[in-house]
Amino acid sequence: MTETQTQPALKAKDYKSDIKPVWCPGSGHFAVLSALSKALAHLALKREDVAMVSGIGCSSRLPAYTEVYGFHGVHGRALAVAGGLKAARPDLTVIAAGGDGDGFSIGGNHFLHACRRNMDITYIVMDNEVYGMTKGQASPTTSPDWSASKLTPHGPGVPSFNPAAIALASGATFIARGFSGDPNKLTQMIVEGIQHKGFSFIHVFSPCTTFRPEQKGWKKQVHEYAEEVTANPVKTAQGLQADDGMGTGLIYRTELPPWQPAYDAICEPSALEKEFQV
Amino acid sequence: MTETQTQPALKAKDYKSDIKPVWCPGSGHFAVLSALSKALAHLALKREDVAMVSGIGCSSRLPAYTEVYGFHGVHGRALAVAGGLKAARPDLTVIAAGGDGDGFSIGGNHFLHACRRNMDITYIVMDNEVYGMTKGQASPTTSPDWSASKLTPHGPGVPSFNPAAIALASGATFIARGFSGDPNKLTQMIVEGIQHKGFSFIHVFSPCTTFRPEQKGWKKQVHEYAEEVTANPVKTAQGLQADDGMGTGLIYRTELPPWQPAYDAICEPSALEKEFQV
Amino acid sequence: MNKTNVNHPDTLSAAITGSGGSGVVTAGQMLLKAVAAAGLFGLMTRSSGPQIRGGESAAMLRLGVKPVNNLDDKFDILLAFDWLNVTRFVDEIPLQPGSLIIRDPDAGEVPPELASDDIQVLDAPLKSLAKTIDGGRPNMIGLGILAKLLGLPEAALRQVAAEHLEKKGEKAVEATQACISLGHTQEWSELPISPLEPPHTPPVRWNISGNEASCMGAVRGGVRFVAAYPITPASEILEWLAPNLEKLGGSLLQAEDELASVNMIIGSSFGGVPSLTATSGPGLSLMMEGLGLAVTSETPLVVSNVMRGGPSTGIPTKSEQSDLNIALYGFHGDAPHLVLAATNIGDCAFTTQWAVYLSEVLQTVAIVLSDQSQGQARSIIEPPAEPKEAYQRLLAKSPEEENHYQRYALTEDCLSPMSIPGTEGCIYTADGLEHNERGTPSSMTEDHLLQLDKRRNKIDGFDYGEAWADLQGEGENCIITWGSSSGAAFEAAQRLSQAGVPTRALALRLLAPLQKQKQQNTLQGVSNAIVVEQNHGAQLYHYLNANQLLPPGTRSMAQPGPLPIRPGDVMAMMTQEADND
Amino acid sequence: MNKTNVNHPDTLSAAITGSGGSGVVTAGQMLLKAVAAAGLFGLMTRSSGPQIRGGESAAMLRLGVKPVNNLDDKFDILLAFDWLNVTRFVDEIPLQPGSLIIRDPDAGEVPPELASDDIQVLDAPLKSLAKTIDGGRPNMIGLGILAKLLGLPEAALRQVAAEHLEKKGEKAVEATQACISLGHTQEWSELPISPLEPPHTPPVRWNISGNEASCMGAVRGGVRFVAAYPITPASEILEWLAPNLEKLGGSLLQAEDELASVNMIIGSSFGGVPSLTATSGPGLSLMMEGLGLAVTSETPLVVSNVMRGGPSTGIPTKSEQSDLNIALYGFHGDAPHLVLAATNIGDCAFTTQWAVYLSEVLQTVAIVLSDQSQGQARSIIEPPAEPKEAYQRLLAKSPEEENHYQRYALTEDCLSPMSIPGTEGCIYTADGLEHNERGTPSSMTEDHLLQLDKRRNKIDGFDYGEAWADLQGEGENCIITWGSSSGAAFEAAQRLSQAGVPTRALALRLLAPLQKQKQQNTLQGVSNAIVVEQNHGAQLYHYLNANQLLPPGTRSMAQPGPLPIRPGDVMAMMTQEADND
Ligand SMILES: Cc1ncc(C[n+]2csc(CCOP(=O)(O)OP(=O)(O)O)c2C)c(N)n1
Ligand SMILES: Cc1ncc(C[n+]2csc(CCOP(=O)(O)OP(=O)(O)O)c2C)c(N)n1
Ligand code: SF4
Ligand code: SF4
Ligand SMILES: [Mg+2]
Ligand SMILES: [Mg+2]
Repeated sequence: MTETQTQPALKAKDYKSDIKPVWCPGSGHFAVLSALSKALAHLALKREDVAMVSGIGCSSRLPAYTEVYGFHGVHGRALAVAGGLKAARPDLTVIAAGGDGDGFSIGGNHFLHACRRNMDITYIVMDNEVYGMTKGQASPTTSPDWSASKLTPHGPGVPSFNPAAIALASGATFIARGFSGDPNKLTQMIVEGIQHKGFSFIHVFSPCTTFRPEQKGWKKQVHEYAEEVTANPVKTAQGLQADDGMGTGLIYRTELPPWQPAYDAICEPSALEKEFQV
Repeated sequence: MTETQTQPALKAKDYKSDIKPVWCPGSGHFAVLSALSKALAHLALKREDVAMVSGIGCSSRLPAYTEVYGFHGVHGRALAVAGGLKAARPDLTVIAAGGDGDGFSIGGNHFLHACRRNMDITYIVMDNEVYGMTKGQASPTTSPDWSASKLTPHGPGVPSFNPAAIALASGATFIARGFSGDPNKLTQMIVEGIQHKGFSFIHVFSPCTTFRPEQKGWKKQVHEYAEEVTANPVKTAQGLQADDGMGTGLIYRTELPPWQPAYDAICEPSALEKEFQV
Repeated sequence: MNKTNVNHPDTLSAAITGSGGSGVVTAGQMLLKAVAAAGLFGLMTRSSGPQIRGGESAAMLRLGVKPVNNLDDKFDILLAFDWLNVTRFVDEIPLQPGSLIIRDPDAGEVPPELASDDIQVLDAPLKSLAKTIDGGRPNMIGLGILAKLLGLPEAALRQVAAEHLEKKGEKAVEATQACISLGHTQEWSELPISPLEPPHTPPVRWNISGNEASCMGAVRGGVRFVAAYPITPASEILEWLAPNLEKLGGSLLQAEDELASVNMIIGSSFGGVPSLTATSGPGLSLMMEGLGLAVTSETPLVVSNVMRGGPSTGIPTKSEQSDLNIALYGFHGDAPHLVLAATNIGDCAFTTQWAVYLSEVLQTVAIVLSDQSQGQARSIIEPPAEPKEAYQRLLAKSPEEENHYQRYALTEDCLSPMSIPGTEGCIYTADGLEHNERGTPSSMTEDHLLQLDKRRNKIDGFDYGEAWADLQGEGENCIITWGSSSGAAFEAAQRLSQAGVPTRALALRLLAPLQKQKQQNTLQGVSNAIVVEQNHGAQLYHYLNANQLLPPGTRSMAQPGPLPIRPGDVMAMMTQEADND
Repeated sequence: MNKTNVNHPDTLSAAITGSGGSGVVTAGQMLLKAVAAAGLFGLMTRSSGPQIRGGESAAMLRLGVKPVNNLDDKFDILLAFDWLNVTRFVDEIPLQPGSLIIRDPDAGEVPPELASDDIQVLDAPLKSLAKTIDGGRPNMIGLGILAKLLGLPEAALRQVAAEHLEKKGEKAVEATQACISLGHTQEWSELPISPLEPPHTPPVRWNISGNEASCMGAVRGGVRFVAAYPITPASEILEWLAPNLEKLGGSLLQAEDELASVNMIIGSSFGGVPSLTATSGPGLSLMMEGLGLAVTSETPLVVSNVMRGGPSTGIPTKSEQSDLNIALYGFHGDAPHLVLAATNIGDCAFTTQWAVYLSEVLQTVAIVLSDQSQGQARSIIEPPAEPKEAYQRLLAKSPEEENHYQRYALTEDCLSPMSIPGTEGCIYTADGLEHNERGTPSSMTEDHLLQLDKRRNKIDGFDYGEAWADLQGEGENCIITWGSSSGAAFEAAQRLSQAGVPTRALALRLLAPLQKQKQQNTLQGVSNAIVVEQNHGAQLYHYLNANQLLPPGTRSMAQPGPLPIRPGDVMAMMTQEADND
């Protein structure tokens, strides 16, 4: 988070826009929107100093539903847009958001490099282990034997992608896991993520009631992340291995200088012409 | 490796083509070519049953210099071409090769997903911590303070990419690190990589004498990988952390079923028309 | 009372609307199946609101005694389950004097956007009738009513209900059949509709969507490997192919993105397996670099691009013909290749199959353009034809003696035998760098020119036979068009000719390379021409102008999506005074 | 003896060749600097073999008393350090009767491809002369000889040596100066060269490459953020900008790929900072999806695309003008935007600066096409001009009262004030989905049409003033061209006019949107026209035809790279009988 001016009078609902979400009733994404607006209210950020950037997917519709600046880009490129925005405008609080398909499939390369680059951006992935928007295909986090999509009639057959482990190996400095069914905890997590100086990755289980109705069972499966939270990547890797993948809470946090170009102008373009003059 | 027929009479030089490499004198890539041709000879693979696939870069020129089938594609997509080829032609021994820029920068997403997908492909990355072909810019493996490129005059400023750690987190089943300055060991490593059933990742230090002349010093820095080689990803992650990043040798190996579609035809297209008939 | 369909006594148009959960789509699908069972032809398209799932929706049908390739200008009947958000569909369901609205009086008044003096409103108490049946549903009552009005026999409906609801058990089937019968037995005073007369011995027909037809074409053409990334409105192609390719000994790989999918099929095709990917605009954009590699390395492959509203993410669920430019010109460098478009739903099969053959024999990229309105619409059609000739890839054989295989050898027809890995003695490296005949990278002017010529001439010099376009009618007036606009163009030409304005219509199937001589011959004697297409930039019009293939004074009718181009609009444009400045 | 340059007494052409390590490029660069020091103008291009580093290379120079924008038909002098692999350059260094070859007799005979009776060979024992000087190098002896032949004063050469070798220490400077002097003092009998007369008071000049000029244009135009991925031949743009943007308070980010770079500058521009990326064909292909997003979300940005040989990876180190198609048409959907091309090296500055202004004021994408032959060539030029008007982005201001900000409001000129994050009361979400005025996604036909019209009309309706093209000469003959072919076209027109064939030449700077009325006016009275461009597909020719902007019978001269288009070839094409079938 950038130390911008804050503005105390706003409530959570002031951070929600008046646009009606296209989401299905019961979609986990509603709770993420709520948690996010509460987090912004808690931080008392000036709405015009916050920018929400996303790609394409049900989850990626989030920006328009918040009352902050938004950019709804193309599929898989949220982190690139967010990175350029933050590089050029370090004064803004930049939040990127999207789905598991957007972030881990088509957007995988930017995820890797955003973790490494450690810019001061918060990235919220609403993981429903499916491509909701395109009506239910397997995503990288889908389990190998999920065979409900006609596209992968025997299931994707590939071990599912472990977002926290990849983020860790790529150099993210803040990793947390949340659940849309526990919005208060999620709010707190988003607050901490935004406050963290550097790249904060918040992986949220956010059920797709339409194409993964069985995810209603997640309520019973998630639990407090029980492993030690350290700034030591090897210990954390060990913890992640011990956890069943459903533990929620802060997983990893370390302090590293965020990458941020910010130079003071020392001359005008005309001064650069000298180099060329014969 | 696929159990294809072998052909005993060929020598290493028979696996080299008569095309003269465009490489600079002293480029580490020459030794990789040598080691590869020795490995192929050692395995006595029929030349026509092997395919080398690459992207773009000095290193990616490799296929034309070998006397096996080759595909010199576009920048960053070697693993995609290789994956499609192997999926359609499981009988072939498919090897992908390229540079650190090709594989970890523009090709990062395919690297992630190829590791996960665990197809029976061997991937050799000739890492010189630089974009050789485009005359010397920083790559993801370049150290943060390398400031010799005008594009990053203060150095890239981002912690360098750890290929073995990412491969491990993404699910690769065979990870080794080699050095072009030790071609015998490298040959052996390539042999084992090709023999491994599943995705084998061989990360080779291959100096760029032109744009990173200081890499001549690598000879003194590489050493035997001293950590335990297990099939346990957490132990290996620990080992990788303890190693200074210059240890060469096998790092990780585990057995998981490779992803490989291979179905027997049970009907002709005309049989599928029934579904539509009124 | 005037019958609304007297001008087209062979067809009837009906729409069904309702809010989320009201069962619009089920009713539409069953109606179409009943149309098929009754021995008729038909077409059904769908539309829905912005909700991901469960919002308002509309089903639009046109039935006919002969094949139906496009929607009509107006609808004869609108069956509305309720009026929630119905205004969203007002543009899509134009009514006309004499059209009939069937409404449930319990759902309230017809909204002012639809009501008019000329429109007859019939009250049908769907909800209360449904309540009379255990497990009854209003939409099935409506279905029965509609069937009756359209002249579909009750038996056909009952049969469809039995099939459609088989999985839901006997009780559900019975309740549905009871609803249908109840609707069907409603009696009406004289109605503004002449029911259709099904033929005595109905011809063989298929019930298929354009996307499914594209799949049939692909597998008939020999495609056995597909790598792809889901995208609306192309995903159904992948969903059909994944299980069915397996049965043919092939496979489908869901890739991590479109960069991967296109490069994967380059790999598989290099391996000798005819390969395809399916996508839509945003995915096609991402594939262009890979497609250029396929062109340059002479690796055959087919891209089935199902167009949606553009630019950018645009309107994913709606149709438009606005990807012609990128398909023709979206490569860096000079990259000749094939572009084809299906002229109707069934033709998706023929055109895709032909594209596979052509890409294989010419060792290049074929982009097949379809669109949402073809791909996701369902139609009762005659079984699609197959191309006359089944071309194949020219393969290199192991040489008798030691000699250097030249992958890009210069030959008379500019086609060089392609060696498949596994072939002894023909080892080579394919390359996207400019190369000499052997494939070795070369930056020499001469090699570049020779290979540029080769890649162009192999395509330009090929004899594509008669399938390059569909021509109907004759006369000095001409409608030139392509893809999903073809149906409306053909109908307009026919209606104009009947009305004494002799008009021919030409729908291009092979968009690149243009068959200049053939097109010029076809257009001989034309004095008044228009180019009809569903986009904003008049992309076909400019393309044909670029190649000087339009009669002087040809006018452009470019209408962006998502509303379909209707025959009446084309007729109006055709007969409008040519403006001559 | 005939002087070879009597026909163009104002210019002289010289080439230097040699194998790796012989110092060709150093000699060429120093010669160009000496040309500048002597008060002349000049141009230098380079060529090299396939080796990544250290292979054979050639430096090709043309000097003039006035600005020189292109190479000549033939070379007056070839200085060869040795003959290894020289045949690779034979096409690039055409000689003519009377041309002079300077060779070292120790390096062997002139190869047959170059030798001819008409060509005079001068022996200069470069190696043995170099040996007479401690630390002496043959290339510097050659440089001295060349300078003498070209009429460049020894003092200029010595000064350049002092500057160029400053870092290598005094001894190196002295040895080099000694070599140059030794070369310069060689005496020759009458030579087939008339040395150039430098002007008495030379005008202010710059020594700059096209890529550097593009950079100056970018920063003059206000660009303060760049994200990019290295690619030949665009990397020098990034290498210059990275350190220099910092000085201006801006920055450059090296991205992981081109998908990232284009989306990053969308982000920065959304943040209010004028932004640019630079790339070449393969990178441009990857950016197209992102560029479509910028067009649709109305986010201004500039892409500097330095073209190389295509298609696919093509010929990365060589020049071609074959990315016009993708720049114009490479978007899915209808996506109007700006395409510009610089007409010479210095114009890279003007055109890029203008592109920044235009993209900002029109809130859209501007693609600036340059190419390897402009980008990597170095030239002594007059300081580049700046556009007359410095347009800026129209910004939204915080409203006095609560009211809903409409990002995509429909206005008379179709431009809507853009709100920059940080602006209170003007919060909005930019979208690549089709949207209504507020920016909310919409799939309604009306919103789509309104926004399609808006995005097209804002660009079409803008007054671009006079900079849309460069016109030289008059007459009924006309050469129409663009980009790096402009120099040869202008010279051809001038030479033709002098020879009694009145010819004008028109080089388009603004390629999209076409300035139809202006172009028609400019072409009035033309009866014989050709379109000249360096590609295989006649891309400009087809584009102008598509828009019916060519006089009847206009012929195409489309010659792919990498050999440059030379004035003589254009003249020949212009005067060739128009073939009328
Ligand atoms: C380049 C491109 N490819 C494919 C698509 C189609 N598409 C839209 S959203 C989506 C996946 C969305 O899944 P996810 O990110 O998990 O979001 P969810 O809908 O599940 O919230 C896909 C494949 C697209 N819009 N653009
Ligand atoms: C799409 C695209 N972007 C950029 C380039 C330019 N390019 C060619 S090779 C290369 C980097 C090569 O580096 P690496 O893979 O490390 O190979 P090396 O030359 O060091 O062996 C780049 C950026 C390209 N050819 N295509
Ligand atoms: S489809 Fe799934 S992810 Fe999308 S809105 Fe509905 S429930 Fe949520
Ligand atoms: S530039 Fe570097 S990587 Fe490339 S061939 Fe030369 S030494 Fe090898
Ligand atoms: Mg999802
Ligand atoms: Mg490298």
